Amino acid sequence: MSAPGENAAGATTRIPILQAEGITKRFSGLVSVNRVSFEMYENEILGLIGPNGAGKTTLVNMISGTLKPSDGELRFEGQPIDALPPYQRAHLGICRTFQVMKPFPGMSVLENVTVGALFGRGGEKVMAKARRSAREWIDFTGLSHRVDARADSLGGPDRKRLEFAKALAMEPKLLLLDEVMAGLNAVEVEEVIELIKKMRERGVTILVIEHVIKAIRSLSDRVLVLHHGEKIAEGDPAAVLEDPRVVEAYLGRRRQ
Amino acid sequence: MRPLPLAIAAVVVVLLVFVPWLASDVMMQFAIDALLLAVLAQAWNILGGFTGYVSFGNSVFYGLGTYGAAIAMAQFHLPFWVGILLGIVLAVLCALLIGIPILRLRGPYFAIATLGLAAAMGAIVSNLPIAGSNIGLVLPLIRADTMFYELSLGLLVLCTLTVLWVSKSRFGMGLVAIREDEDAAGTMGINTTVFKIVALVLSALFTAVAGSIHAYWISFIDPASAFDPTLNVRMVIMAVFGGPGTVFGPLVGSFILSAIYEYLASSISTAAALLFGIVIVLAVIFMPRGLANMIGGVRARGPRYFLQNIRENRL
Amino acid sequence: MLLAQILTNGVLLGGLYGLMALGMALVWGVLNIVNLAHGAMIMLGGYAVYYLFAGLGVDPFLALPIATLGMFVFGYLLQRFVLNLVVRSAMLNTLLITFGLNVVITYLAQLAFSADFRTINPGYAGSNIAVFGITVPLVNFAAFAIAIVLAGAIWLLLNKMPLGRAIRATSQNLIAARLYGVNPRQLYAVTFGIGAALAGAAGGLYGTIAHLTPYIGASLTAKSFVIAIIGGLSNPFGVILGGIFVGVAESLTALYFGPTYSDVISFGLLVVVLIVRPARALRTA
Amino acid sequence: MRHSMTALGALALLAASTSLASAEDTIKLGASVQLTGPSANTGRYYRDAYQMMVDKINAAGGVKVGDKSYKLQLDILDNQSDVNLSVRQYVQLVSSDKVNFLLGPFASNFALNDSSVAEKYQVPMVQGGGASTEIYTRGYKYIFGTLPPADDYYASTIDMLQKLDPAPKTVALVAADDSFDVSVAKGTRKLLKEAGMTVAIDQAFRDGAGEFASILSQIKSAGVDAILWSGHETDALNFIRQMKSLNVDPKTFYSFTVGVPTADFRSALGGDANYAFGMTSWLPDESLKDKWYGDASQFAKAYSDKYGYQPDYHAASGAADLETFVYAIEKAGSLDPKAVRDAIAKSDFDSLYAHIKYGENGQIVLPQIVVQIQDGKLVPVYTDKILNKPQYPIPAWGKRG
Amino acid sequence: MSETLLRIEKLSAGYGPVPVLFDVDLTVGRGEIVALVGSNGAGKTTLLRAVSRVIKAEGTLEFDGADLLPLPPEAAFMRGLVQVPEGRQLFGKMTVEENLRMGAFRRKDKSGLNESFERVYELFPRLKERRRQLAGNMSGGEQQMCAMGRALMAAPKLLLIDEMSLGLAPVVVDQLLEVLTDIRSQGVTVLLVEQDVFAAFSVADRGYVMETGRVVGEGSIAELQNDPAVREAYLGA
Repeated sequence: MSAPGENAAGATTRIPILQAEGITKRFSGLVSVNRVSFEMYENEILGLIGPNGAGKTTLVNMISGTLKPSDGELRFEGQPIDALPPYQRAHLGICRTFQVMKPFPGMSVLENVTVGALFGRGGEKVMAKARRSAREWIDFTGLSHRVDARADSLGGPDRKRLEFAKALAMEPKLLLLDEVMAGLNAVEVEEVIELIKKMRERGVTILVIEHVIKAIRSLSDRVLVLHHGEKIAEGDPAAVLEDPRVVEAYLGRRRQ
Repeated sequence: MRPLPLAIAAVVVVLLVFVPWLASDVMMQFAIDALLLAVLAQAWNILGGFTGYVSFGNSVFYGLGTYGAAIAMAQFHLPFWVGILLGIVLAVLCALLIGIPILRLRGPYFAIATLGLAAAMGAIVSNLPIAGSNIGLVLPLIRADTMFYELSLGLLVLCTLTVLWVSKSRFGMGLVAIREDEDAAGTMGINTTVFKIVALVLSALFTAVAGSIHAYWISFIDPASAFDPTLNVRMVIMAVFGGPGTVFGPLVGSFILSAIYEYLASSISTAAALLFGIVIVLAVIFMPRGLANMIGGVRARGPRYFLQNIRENRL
Repeated sequence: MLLAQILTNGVLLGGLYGLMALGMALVWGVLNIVNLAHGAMIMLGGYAVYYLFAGLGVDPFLALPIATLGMFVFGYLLQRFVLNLVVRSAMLNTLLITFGLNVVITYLAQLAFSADFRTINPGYAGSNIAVFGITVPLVNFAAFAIAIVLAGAIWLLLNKMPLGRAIRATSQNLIAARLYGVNPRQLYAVTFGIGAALAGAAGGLYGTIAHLTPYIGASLTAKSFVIAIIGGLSNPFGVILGGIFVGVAESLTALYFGPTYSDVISFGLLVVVLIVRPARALRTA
Repeated sequence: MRHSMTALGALALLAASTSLASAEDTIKLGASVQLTGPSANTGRYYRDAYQMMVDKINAAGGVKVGDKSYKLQLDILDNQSDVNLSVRQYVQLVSSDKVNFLLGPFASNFALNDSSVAEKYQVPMVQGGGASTEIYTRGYKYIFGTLPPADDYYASTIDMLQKLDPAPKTVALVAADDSFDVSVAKGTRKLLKEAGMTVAIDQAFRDGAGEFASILSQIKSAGVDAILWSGHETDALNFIRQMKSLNVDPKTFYSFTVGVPTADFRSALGGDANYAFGMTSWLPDESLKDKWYGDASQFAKAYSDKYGYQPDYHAASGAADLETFVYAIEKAGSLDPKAVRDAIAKSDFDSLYAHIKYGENGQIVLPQIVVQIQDGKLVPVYTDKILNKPQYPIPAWGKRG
Repeated sequence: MSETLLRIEKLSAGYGPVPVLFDVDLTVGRGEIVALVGSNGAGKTTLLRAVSRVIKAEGTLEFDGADLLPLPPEAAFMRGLVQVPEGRQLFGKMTVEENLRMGAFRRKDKSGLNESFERVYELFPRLKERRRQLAGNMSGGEQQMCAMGRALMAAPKLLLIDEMSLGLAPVVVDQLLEVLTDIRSQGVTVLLVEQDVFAAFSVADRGYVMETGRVVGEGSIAELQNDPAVREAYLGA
């Protein structure tokens, strides 16, 4: 496992691991993401927030490669990645979870995570070794008691854990977490926050899309706010969340 | 697969090797036929069961295997093994050629396209003089049921071992991931295109060899029997009946269905097909996920398993 | 002149092909069931008209509506009590069950009707007229006209009547339709019934042109299937056009390459359509 | 796994149940024919003819081998029009049901497959359902057939045409693409060439497709004198219906290899069947004498009384297969397959079907009788001479009463 | 509070093994507009789906005195419970008029039907102009109007509206809010699920706040306007 960066938060002067420049996505005329530019730095946690329909998931889809941007450029560790299919991006270390949890429903927890170990950046070729490392990640995420359960029999919190374990088994450099806290209670949200922090300690750079703003506040080094597909704010979480434009984007205009 | 079932399987295979010295000739006929059908179901399983790509076009590979053997032996008087090789080459080439465009289609589109290919291929071959056009080809007659039996058994064992390997290997994990969610599989680092094509090629290969063996055994082939479209449906039914995506499901499924069909055909001849149709209808209603799933389900939930299946799938 | 005649043959035949495919396309588009027993239902329709004609002496074109109605009831019951049990299952399962039904229907038909071939052969069967030197067989023309009329009726039903709107709504968005009071069990049964009725009408017409045996179903299913895909599942006239397209393509193939190539062409077309434009091919109503 | 064991058990059970003890003073004859499935319509001729003959022969005291009399026993299985199943059933008949001799199925492709079983087990098979030349060119020793070679089907017709006035010059040859009809077409092409006729249109069609509009339009546009057609009965039916509806009239003549002699065909077509020429290797004629029924016409009467439909050459050919066995067994004086096989090869006797004498390859040589439907009745027209006056040239569709 | 029309007690629901709602209590009185607010993922849409019987649920669910739980969606609809679903769920390949007619699919009174048409066109003159257009080709605002019009055509007793303002320009939202008050004045009860708190509060009588599958606040609009729970549910502090 790669060593974590020497210092986590605060330092934003290092080389960006991910650069997005003027990323745009149009679906049959409608602009879903409009000329968004941002950078992510090694080992930071960036919160990506915005009301429903702001274009967050579309942006993540373009980074992971399941959607092609209509315009703009993406670079990962300095290399342009626009031409790469999703599986090659995974091999580079870009890894994502899905908003609607997408475990492989008919496979067991262990198998799900093993897929990550086999095909991710680690690309373990030997099944036994892949299984072993999968078990480690299952322990790490606290899912050991459900190792042999079918993924679609898991309840909410365990599903999230599985999603994390799968992602971690891929040994990602950049992890894109799409709404992993939806549907969890306060205690469970705390657990997930701890997990994400533990991951960062292992040197992973993390992009978090989240509606549970409490979590964003306590997790993120920086926050990026999308509204109607455009970037409306970026920076320190506390400051950004006080920004009247952000408040209005969330709560709406106060009416008489 | 734990060691005990594997040991049982090994013992069964060893016992099966000696069947020709015990069984009657009729049994042998039935056994060779059932073994070859099981190979077809098992080969279909590699693609259909593990990747979830439902092929209705495997009769194309079967037909090419059949004609590979027939053309080599009848037109060029080459030995049987050359025929098998020719069949394999034809089938694999065809799989590569059609796999690339067709495996881009998902779900029902893929199924439909393969169905179309199967129909077109029979018509193409029946217009080729080297394949004997419509008249068909006559292969040398040989009375060697023991050889055909052992060959078929060997092929089935090989095919099943391949499936066993697939079920335990990195490759197989990739295939199953594709079946469960192809997009997620892609983002998890699986080169889905290559995996699907390899699965198709493997499936084509075993199917073709089964075709070659059948051709030599039956000694006369024509396009109608080599590219029989109902064969596709039979493979699918057998694999699905037993449990697609499992190692032994397709085997058990095809043996049971072969036995039922044979029993019906020999005892209540005329209504056999009718009863067979009813069996299929009932199976789809009560055990839509195949025997393997049903056994587990009934063990866990008893007869409620069937009701639950209906509740899940009815409107 | 030969070409004009061949094109006419293709168009007339294609209209009937289109009618055969119409019921399949409707059921496929709305219920997402590819009905492999569709050809068997065409066969049943043919026999219904045959027995009304040969047994009771009813003129085939008068017998047609009776057979069509009978097939509607048959289809309705089949969906209501059998297919509704599996309609949410994987597509593979609905394929298998209709395949099983196809076997059952075919063999019951053999028991009931025997394997003898039948033709519906009224006195005027072979009559024809010459138009600008082109021979137009009257029965074929009538079949073609009825196909167009029925396609028009289906179009009217789907676009101008509450029931048809509900059918389209259900095919576009099942949940939204249920939220607005559509009872899917009933609606699916009615839709399948209409599909069966169309198959019945096509079968009656087919029997006046070709022959009937219990076994004609399989090839008619295949043909309907190809046409449904080429014509699309959305517009009844699209399906008829698809039928005409296939009819003409087959006639021209027969003229230029020989009739043995017609399957290569129609199934080849199918694969090409799928690979080039899969989305368009299966767009629903 | 446990379940595959159960399956195996079921199989074993199955094998046991199929072997029946055979009685000692019977000769068992076995056949697997199409009783269900697409070929059932013709398959029944064979079952019915076999059964009729067996009953008649047993009633007359059975078969004498040396001093002993044997009764015949008939084992018929339904192959459901499935070739693979039919092969399996023949193996069952030979190996576990222990039949002494084999009778054939219907159709060339079945005969091609099933005769391999006879050859492998060296049990003589006499079959009256497959005429394709391929059956007899493989050098098999144990297969004999009572349908004349496909190549020669049109020989007598072409012979007749040359004697008619006006003799047709240009011909459209239309044949299905299955093995039997391809053989017919091949032979007919050669015959036509020898007769100096031109093949203006030479088309194959997909067996069972039933769609002839394109071919017919081409024929019409080419304006040929005669149409020689070969295929299966249902296609023949469709061809005539479409001829009429597309107003296609060859100048003088059209003829079909199948259909015309059968009652079904005539009743399905009604008046449209008139004038159609066809051929048959057999007619229920009093001149065909045999020792069981007396003559063919009495056979035909007994047959239609019993089964409710008219026998055609399929039935007669099937009956002749049985007569062959009885003749050969009595001649050989033994039930030994080899001895009986040799006796069959030397057959020389009159049956209700024809004079039976097999060629070197095992196939009978028999001229086709040209027939025509005249006023709804089947009329023999020509063998090597005119038997009845043909209605010739065939009037155009528009000019019929 | 007026007579209770919809009564929800201890309602739990979810998707397969994933629970989303936990013991939700909520009532809607006849003639009220009730707002249900909360951030994305709080479970508001799931609640509506449970109420309109699209997904399974446990607990108490009564509408107009009758138990809804054993009913399928189409039967709930027949009792006058009409939903404008999230994302509008229009029949995209049908025209506006056809969509409206689908709303009245189960109505038998021909005369009332014409009246309803007139009323919908009066409320949304835009729809009248576009009645021959395919619903799928219209702008978001027009689609929302069409969805609401379709629901009104069903002559609802209770209208469930899910995320009415989602993705719409503020002007359009204001327009729709006006229509809501209009509808209420004609005796229709409304349960309005909204992310846009202030939009919802501007028309509602009472409100509920949801967070992570639970109701965390309720009261009159005046009370909720200054309740910190609202802001916390959205912005975490």
